[in-house]
Amino acid sequence: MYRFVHVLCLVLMAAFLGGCSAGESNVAQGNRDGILHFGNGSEPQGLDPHVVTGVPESKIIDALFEGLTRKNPWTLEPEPGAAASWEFSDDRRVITFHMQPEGRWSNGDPVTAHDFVWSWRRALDPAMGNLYAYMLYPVENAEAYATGKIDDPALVGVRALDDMTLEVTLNAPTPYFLQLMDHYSSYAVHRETVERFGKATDRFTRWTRVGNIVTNGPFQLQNWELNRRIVVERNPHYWDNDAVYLNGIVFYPTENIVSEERMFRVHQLHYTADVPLNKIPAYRKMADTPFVEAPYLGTYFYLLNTERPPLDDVRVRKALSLAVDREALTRNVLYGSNNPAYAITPPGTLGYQPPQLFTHDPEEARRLLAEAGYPGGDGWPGLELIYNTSESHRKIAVALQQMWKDALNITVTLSNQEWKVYLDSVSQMNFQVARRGWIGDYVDPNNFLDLYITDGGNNNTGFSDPVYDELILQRAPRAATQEARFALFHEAETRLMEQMPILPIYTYASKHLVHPSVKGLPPNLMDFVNVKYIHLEDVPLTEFELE
Amino acid sequence: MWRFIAGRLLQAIPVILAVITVTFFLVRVAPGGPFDSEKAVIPEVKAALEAQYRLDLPLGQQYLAYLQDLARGELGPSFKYPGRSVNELIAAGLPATAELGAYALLVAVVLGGLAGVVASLKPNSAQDYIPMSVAMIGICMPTFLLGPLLVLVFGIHLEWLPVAGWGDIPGDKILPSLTLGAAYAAYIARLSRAGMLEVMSQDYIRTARAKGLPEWQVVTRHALRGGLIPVVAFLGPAFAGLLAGSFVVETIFQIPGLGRFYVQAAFNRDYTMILGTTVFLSTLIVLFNLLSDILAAWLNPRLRAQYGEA
Amino acid sequence: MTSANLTDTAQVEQGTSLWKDAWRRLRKNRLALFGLAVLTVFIALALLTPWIAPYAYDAQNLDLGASPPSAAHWLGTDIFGRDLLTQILYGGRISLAVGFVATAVALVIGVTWGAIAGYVGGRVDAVMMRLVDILYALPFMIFIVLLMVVFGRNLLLLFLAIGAVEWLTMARIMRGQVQSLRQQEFVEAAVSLGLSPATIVRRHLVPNALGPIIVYTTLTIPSVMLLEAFLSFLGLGVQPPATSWGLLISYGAETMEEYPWLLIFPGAALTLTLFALNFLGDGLRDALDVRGSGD
Amino acid sequence: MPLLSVRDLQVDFTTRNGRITAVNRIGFNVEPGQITAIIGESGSGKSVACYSLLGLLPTPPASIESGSAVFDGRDLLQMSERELREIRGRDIAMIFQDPMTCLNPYMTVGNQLVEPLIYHRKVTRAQARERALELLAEVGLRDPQATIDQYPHQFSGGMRQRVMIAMALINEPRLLIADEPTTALDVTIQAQILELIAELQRKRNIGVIFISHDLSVVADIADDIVVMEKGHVVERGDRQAIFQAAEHPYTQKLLAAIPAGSKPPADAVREDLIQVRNLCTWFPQGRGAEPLRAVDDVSFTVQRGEVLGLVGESGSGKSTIGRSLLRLVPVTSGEVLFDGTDVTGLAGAGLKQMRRRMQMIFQDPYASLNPRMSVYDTLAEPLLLHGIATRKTVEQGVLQLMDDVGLARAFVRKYPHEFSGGQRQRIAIGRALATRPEFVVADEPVSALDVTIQAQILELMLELGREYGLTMLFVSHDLAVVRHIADRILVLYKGRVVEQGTGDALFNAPQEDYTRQLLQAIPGRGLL
Repeated sequence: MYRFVHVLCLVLMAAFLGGCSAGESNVAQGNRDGILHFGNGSEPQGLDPHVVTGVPESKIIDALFEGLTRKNPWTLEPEPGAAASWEFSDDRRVITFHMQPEGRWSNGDPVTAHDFVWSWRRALDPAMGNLYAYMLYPVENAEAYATGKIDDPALVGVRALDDMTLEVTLNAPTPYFLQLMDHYSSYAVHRETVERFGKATDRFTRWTRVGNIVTNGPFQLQNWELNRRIVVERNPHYWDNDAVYLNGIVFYPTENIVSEERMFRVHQLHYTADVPLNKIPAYRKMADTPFVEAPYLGTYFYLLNTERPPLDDVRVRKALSLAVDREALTRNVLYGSNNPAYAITPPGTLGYQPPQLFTHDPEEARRLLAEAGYPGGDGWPGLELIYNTSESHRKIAVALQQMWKDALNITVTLSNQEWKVYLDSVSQMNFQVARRGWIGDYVDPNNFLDLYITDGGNNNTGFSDPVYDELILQRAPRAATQEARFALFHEAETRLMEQMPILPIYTYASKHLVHPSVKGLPPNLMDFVNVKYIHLEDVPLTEFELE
Repeated sequence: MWRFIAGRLLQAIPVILAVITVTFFLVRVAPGGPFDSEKAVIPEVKAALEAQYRLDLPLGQQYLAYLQDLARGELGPSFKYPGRSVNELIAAGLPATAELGAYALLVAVVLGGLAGVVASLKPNSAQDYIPMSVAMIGICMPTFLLGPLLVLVFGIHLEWLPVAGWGDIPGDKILPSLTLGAAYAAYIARLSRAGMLEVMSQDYIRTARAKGLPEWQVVTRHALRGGLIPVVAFLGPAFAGLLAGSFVVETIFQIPGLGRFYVQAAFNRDYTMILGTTVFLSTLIVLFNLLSDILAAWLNPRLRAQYGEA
Repeated sequence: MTSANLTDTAQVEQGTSLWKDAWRRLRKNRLALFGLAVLTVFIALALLTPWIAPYAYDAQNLDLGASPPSAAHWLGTDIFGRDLLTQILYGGRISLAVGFVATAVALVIGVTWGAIAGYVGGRVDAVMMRLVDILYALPFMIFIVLLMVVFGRNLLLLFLAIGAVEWLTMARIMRGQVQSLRQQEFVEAAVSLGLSPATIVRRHLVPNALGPIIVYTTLTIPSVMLLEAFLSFLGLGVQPPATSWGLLISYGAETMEEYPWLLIFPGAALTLTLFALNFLGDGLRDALDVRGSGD
Repeated sequence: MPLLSVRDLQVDFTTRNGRITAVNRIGFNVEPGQITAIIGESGSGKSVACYSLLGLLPTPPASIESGSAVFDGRDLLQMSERELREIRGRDIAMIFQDPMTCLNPYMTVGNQLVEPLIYHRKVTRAQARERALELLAEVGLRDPQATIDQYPHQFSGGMRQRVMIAMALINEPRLLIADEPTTALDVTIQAQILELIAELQRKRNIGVIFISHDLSVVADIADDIVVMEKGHVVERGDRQAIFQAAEHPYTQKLLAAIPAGSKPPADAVREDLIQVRNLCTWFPQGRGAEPLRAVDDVSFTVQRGEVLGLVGESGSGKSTIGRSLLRLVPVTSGEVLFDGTDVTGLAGAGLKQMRRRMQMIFQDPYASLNPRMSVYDTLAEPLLLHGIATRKTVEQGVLQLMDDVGLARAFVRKYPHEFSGGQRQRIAIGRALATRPEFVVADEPVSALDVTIQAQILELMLELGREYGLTMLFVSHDLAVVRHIADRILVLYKGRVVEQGTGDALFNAPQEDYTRQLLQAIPGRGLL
């Protein structure tokens, strides 16, 4: 018996030792071969620019495809992409794009204006079911076509004057329109390829698979293993191929951020999609830390259902908001990784500064609550706060729950809901207070402020103010200058925060671990990665010591 | 024997059908649809999508249509991953999960069986208490805790083993298998200990001793077989459990397995995917229960005879 | 056989009732007593918590944050600066309640179901066990989400949900037991006395199947406690600031590197309970096994 | 000089109930080529004594306090485990009581058979197998070639015991210890096995220790007899001495216990209480297969107040008849008239009524009592169920029953495991009588008991039979026992009645061969 035991122990030990990773780490290998190992958060739904939504998808699609323009990762200013140059008409309603003379698809075909015309029509076609169709709404008749009011795609304001010239007509001057040109919903797809595998508007075809897909970006798809990795390699036909440093990128669906951080720590990743909150302090302490954080174009806030008591009373809404010590929250619960927010729009979007009408003021909060008829919390009917299941949402909710109790002596019950249930409750406005976050699709206050127009699809608060609607929908678009426009936005946002249908909490921050060997991957407001600028330096790998 | 197997398989059909039906309607009752997203969906778009997935048909028709597809082995297109069929997704996820499950089971049987047998040889001694105590911890140690702990020790501090991945770096399959196998190893340890104690008190063990066989031969030749039969009977449910429960381990170690798909599907209301995986898993459960029964019969001549005639 | 004969001669002539007898033997089993003691203490603590807890269970101190054990906070504090000892005490109330009540539910359903299926046998048995198979195969998460939505969220529901899941295995074990027991002559004797099946199951079968059931029960309670954590995480069950050991452990697991104490202490509480239960369970099984005392 | 000589051997046990001396300074010799029988009822320590010699007692709880056991010059008790192992199965072999449980159900008999040979003699598997085949043939297994690769469950009890014997003899030991080798077997088989052992012993001229509770079993084969009681040797001598001139009262008691003589013939013929007509009870053998015809077209009657004996070896269907009458197994066809009403048709209240009037006493007093119910509960249950006693009077009723079956009232709160086999059987009888039945089926009620106890129980049953005016169907494989208690006897063979008549009639003028076999098989007939 015992002999038996011994033998087995030996076998197991052997298995362990044999298993020990003697091999060279991903990062070392990558630095040598110019391959970037990229933590991408999760498995992409797919790679069809007109079908998918979501950040992980965008990272891969941005590597494979290229829109008319492509942002500079430092300035976020549009730089030539599929279009070499463009000019605006005097009324700034018509934009003419001149295509890259050397623009090529990965199979060698030229990239023409017709490709974009066809692709945009595809993107807008209702049958396509493209959730991001609205990104093209500034284009003339785009909305009408996407919502089936007209069914002649020719009426949509995008034409190819010739192979190399694309003319886009807008409903109204849209300052941020160029930014939309590197959002994947405005990308071009390769017509023959798409049609070889099915109808243009078919969601189920295999055209995006390895071997089938044809793209016009700096990289082309090499390998796609579900839930394991997606590998893209240099696209030799890319017009600006010489400017591209990387030979390839490996995207990992790192769902579990704890293990993602650990993979980074043992040099299995160059870049992580996120960083566990509680790891931040340790990384901050590190000399030349790999931890990179930057304000992110998004706001974390609570929706207040203005149609349900007690929140139908603006004083109660204000009281709740004033009672929240955002400084303490961000400092202690979020480890100072985010900035307090006092309005819906993140500060510094292209120079726009949102109003700050209030600060943490328990006194005032108590006064307002008393005014509203709940002095010292007497007669408080109770309030329920819903949030979708997640560690960080829970932490914030727990903290605020206590702040409200301390400051206002009112009880707020928490209820976390499974994702889809939560979405259902929110869209049905079946809640009193609901956690919410909004990430900008493009850098412009409008992207946040038009959420709260009356009956806006993402309003979800019952907030309705004709003046506000007019400011956002009528006057701002027609503003002569950016300053005038921002002034109108400021006025609108002030009205919004006076009504307080939402309770802003903090401004998002992008948080990544970036290996010292990675250059040209700067943090920016859009958390935008421009793969063209990334290069790797073969620095010696050092241990990341967390104490 | 064959008659017995066939009979069991026939019994399974109504079970699986029932599972399909209940699941089909359960998922439809659950709030939130597959297309709900954080940003409001344009009604026209939603309509178009629902049309593409036959969701515009009355529920009854959808059900029948699904059964028809199923009869053809078609599990339908996935909602979450447009352009991928559920068959494809399962095919993609199964290998890793099956392999993981197999290794975990191996770990469970070898470690658990060994611990149990060793413990049973000297009941109520240190040789009994120590392995059994470890087993108890194994039972109460949730995988979401054990996994990260092992990674911390062997992956980060000792740097012996990779912290994640599956088949990418040599040795990256060890920790997941251990993590998943631990709990089952603990159960098997208890089972085999009980079984061995039972057998060791049998008369025929005394006969074996009377023959003058040395103790280790008495154990290996005479006791082990009978003592491990309860373990064998447990293997079927265990493996099914491993498959269904592997998702935690898969997410911890970034393993491209079925479990992740299954759970994601539930969260995403990916109707076809939920149904597909459920059908698949319940079929597996049935099969493995059958398998372990057959194995048990094979080990036990008396049962073998029964099934033989039945 | 030999030792049986021996004890016959050595039998001390005293009437001992099943439970008295069991208790007499349990008292001799040091481990079992230890288990009993631990459980009693924990239950007592749980009952007295509101009076003995050093802090209010939701009292936060954001600026203190997570701090290691100290004089002020014996077991340290979590990231909200809440006293961990207090958390564990209050968590224990819920965990113990969930553990025992849910297991009790599972026990009642499972034992009844299994006993009936095993005793009646034949077609009834087949149908009942198929039903168990079906429930086994259903996607648990969807099931839970539905419960959560349909009934809203409350602890009672949590008990039921968990019980509804855990009874299946219980039923299988019971069925196996009964099937082997009903072969025995004393059951035949009961039949020939004209007892009704219900009575036979209640008086003759269930008591004799206790052993394995007790053992499995002791294993179920802790796993139920962890399941509760999972459900709470999904949104069914306890909501912050209320907590449970399961939740404390799962939170602690996420910060095991930074704040180990947040994992160690709740973990210890659960493990201790588990061992206590296990020792007590094995002890009870041996103590209740009247045959064991003879042969 | 003796082959084995045991001197003041003492073995103690530590149990939950304290320390007890199982074997108290006993001594005896075993001469080569002689059979030494050790006789005593269960608990007398006879088995313990022998196991202790080979170190087969689990220590703890057992501990050998003193003594010596010299086997060709060496003291077994001083040997190390290793040395003992060398002796076990080579020089000293054993046969155990229950062949059903003593063979490994998971190994073919062949593999079990050759083990000792291969281990001790280091021969090849092939050679060993050859030897095994010869031996199997010698112990009378038909067609060893075919059966050697079968599993124990495919053998009958008798055949298994033959395999056990072969296994014991395969290394040509010089001492064979046979522990109640025939107690679990039918008389007919028992006779054969005794025959076999005696023969092999003679042929090989080896020493044998034959352990039994029944003097009559060894009456024909033993050379020397050692009588043990409560751990002491109370008498020792050669067969003659013991059977002719036993001195110790306990030995005399053992002799007296051997069932002999027959019941005085019943007086005038009484009316039939039970009429069984063309009873068939078949058991399905799985799909397609022929059903097992356990009871095949049996007809007989039982008169009020008589004891009808039912004799046959196991598998003859005798127990099934009893169970069929009581509706414990489904009847295939035929009818059973109880006091005019057909039992086979009954259900619900009618059946419950009938159950009150017909009761059963089972063979195994260990299995037939619910281990978790005290005597009180066991006896009270039927009383309350059938409204024979009320909550108030039930205690009286129970105590009355205790008196009737001769159990001290003090025991009423105790549990089955606290009683000896005989006492348990008394409880079982009490439970059967509790419903005041008119008819009782006794299924081998004494075959699991020591002879001495057996005699007492038989007495008790006769007594109670008279007292309660019982009609009884007494099922047994032991003709002697049946003759002792029954008015008429039915001989059963393969599910059919082959002969019937009064005990004397059968004994003095058996008509059928099978009946003669049964008679031949009765052990120690010479004594009767």
